[in-house]
Amino acid sequence: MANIVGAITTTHVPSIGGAIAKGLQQDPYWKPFFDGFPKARDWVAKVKPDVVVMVYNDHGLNFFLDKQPTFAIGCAPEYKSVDEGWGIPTMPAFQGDEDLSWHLQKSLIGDEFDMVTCQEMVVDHAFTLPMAFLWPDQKWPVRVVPINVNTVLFPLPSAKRCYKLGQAIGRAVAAYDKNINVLVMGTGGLSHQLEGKRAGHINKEFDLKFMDSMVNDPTWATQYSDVDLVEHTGTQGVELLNWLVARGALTGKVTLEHSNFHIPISNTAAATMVLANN
Amino acid sequence: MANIVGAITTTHVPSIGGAIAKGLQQDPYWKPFFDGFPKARDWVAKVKPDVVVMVYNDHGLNFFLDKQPTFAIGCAPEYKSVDEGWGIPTMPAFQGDEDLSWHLQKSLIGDEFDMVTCQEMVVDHAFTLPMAFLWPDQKWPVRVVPINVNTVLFPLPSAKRCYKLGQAIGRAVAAYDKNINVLVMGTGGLSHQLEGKRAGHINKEFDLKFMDSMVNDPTWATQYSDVDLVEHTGTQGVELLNWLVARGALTGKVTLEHSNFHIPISNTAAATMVLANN
Amino acid sequence: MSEKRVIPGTTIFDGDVARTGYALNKMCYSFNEKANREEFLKDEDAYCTKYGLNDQQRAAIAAKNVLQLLAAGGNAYFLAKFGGIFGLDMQDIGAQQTGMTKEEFKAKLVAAGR
Amino acid sequence: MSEKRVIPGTTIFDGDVARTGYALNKMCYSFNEKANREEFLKDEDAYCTKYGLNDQQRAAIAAKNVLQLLAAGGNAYFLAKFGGIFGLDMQDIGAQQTGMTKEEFKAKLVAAGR
Ligand SMILES: [Fe+3]
Ligand SMILES: [Fe+3]
Repeated sequence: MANIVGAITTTHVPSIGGAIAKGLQQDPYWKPFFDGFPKARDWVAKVKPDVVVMVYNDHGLNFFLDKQPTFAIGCAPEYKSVDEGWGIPTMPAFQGDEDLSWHLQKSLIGDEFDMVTCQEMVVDHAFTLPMAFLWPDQKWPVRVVPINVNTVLFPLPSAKRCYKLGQAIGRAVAAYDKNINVLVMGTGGLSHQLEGKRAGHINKEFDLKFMDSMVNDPTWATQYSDVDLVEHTGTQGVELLNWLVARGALTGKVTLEHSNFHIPISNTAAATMVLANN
Repeated sequence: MANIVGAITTTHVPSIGGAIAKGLQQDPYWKPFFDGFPKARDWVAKVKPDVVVMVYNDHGLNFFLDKQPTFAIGCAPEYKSVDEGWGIPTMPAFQGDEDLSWHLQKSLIGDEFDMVTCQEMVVDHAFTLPMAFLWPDQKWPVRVVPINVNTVLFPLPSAKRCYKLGQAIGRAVAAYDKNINVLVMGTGGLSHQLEGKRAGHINKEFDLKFMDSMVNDPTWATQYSDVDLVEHTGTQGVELLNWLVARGALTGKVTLEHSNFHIPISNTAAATMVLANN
Repeated sequence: MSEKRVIPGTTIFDGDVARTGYALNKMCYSFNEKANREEFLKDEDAYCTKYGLNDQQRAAIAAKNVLQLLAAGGNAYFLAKFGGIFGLDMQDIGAQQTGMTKEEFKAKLVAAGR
Repeated sequence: MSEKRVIPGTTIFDGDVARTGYALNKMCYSFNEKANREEFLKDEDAYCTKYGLNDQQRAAIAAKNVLQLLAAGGNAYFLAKFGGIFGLDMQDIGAQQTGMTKEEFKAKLVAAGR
């Protein structure tokens, strides 16, 4: 049976891609953020995932408002990193785990999650950067399954619904009949707001409370509506929904292996958490 | 408050489009099918719908397997009828009811239906033909809201899930604060199978039982899985899921105003029902 | 995973089939547009190459054989657009698949209504 | 319908906004492709016409003014692709919207971490 080794959740600010490309990891501005990853990499080396289930939000690359999904799952043989408008360097393509994708697709739709099934899909920084954090040489040693959550068009799937999607993913992986290790990732957030007169809104207190809840009280954030989350965490802070899906997928006893929190990277409260699932 | 006047459910076989274009409504082959509509038109003239909520399945025109939705809702100002590969004549465009579309989008996602929101959308015979049955002059006197149900890629949304989607649509329309009359339509089916060595499969007994259940026992079909429905009704017979959504949306006392059943039109058991909601 | 249910003479278009048939279905999807249908008719082989069809899919397209197209992962809703190029109606296609003449196939449908 | 909740300085990109902004967001979505960015730069006006932008949207694009673009129905995720054409980073955009200098805006972000 498949085994969920744990979850890694992390910020995915696009400018990090530029910093990686320019080799600025030791630059004083970037160092506090990149310092969060060596410990995460050590843990990943120890738990040896075969597959990453990547929960993220597309930023208008693969999806547009002509067909804006609430939840989508990739069921493709590979996922290409392509130009998303700003000339961030692209990365090598990611190999899909088609068997696990279709298993999840079947299980989630059977569980009354109305997934969009994507047999072809390109991925943006929200997918590629977290992969590059863990594997800086960009030689991906894992297969991937993308799970996409709408954070573009309101209403968003509620925090409660996202947590339940995570639980359904956890059940489905647990029922998968191959003996593989699965790492769940959730990307985006934490608090930030790019647009409007409130641009630059950051909420350290909320972020720290949320990070604590990820370990000790995982349904805490499900009390908030999508607009509540905007109020507290900013218009893009809502990307924490991806973290909630990832957390919901952890089926066992959850322990904090590592965390990092730093304000600001770009306009964002940048955070990383490594949660083991036993 | 908005009022659901009732539901009309009907077959949508593409060749009917050819028959309409050639004026074959009185031809002996087609007459038994087209004879089902005058009574439906009389009833529609009486109940005066302002909007049609059209529950149907796209046949690979607006959606492809790169992004195959389970459930999608149109939120566009208009919906064009375009070439879907066979040169069936196209029809005049349909005016969307954007206010009602966005009200439903908000309400359904809030109700944990993971809708795909479509701000741009073209419609195929499953949408256009039923409109032309009711309004043969193709001067549409109503606005429309398209609701799309996946019948292409398995697993399909279950019959149970489809019925629940219908109930959620019914609740949302009932809560809409404009004083309009809404007609729900469900298209497709009944039993037929286009492909494989079992092509031509028709199941009169099941169809008649299903039609009876639409009046008297609307959750009867929710006992069946998607593959059960294929076994009983054929690979395209599963389009009856659209009928179930439409039926689920009826909130009051349901009475049968009219029905018609005829085998075969093309490879299909062709049926029409008019259900009043009081 | 549990054994799949078998319905004789019937393909369930699930993930396993969709995986093998993607290129074929994508090509058929392109036939929604007249310009693409014409491009296909001008040079079937080049068009199949453009969409990356495998040998089994190319052979099935060349043979215009529906059972072969299904075996190669084709989905009925998309294949219908391929059939439309040649003006095949659903009784032509039904007859081809069941090994009947068109008249026999039509008679079978009429009989189902009795 | 019930009154909408207001969060000062913040737009919720819901149906009402998405409706007004569709053409603008569709144009910005096209900027994922380099060829489209170049076509836009060669003739901004013709490109706006191609995507059917209304006068308010054209004016906001011409002014490269983010608050105006938001008022015209733009969504931040798509507008970011427009901003990228001109090499604006998120602190440039934040400063423009809040009426601060870029240095002041950055200082505000740093202060939020204390
Ligand atoms: Fe983001
Ligand atoms: Fe159909």
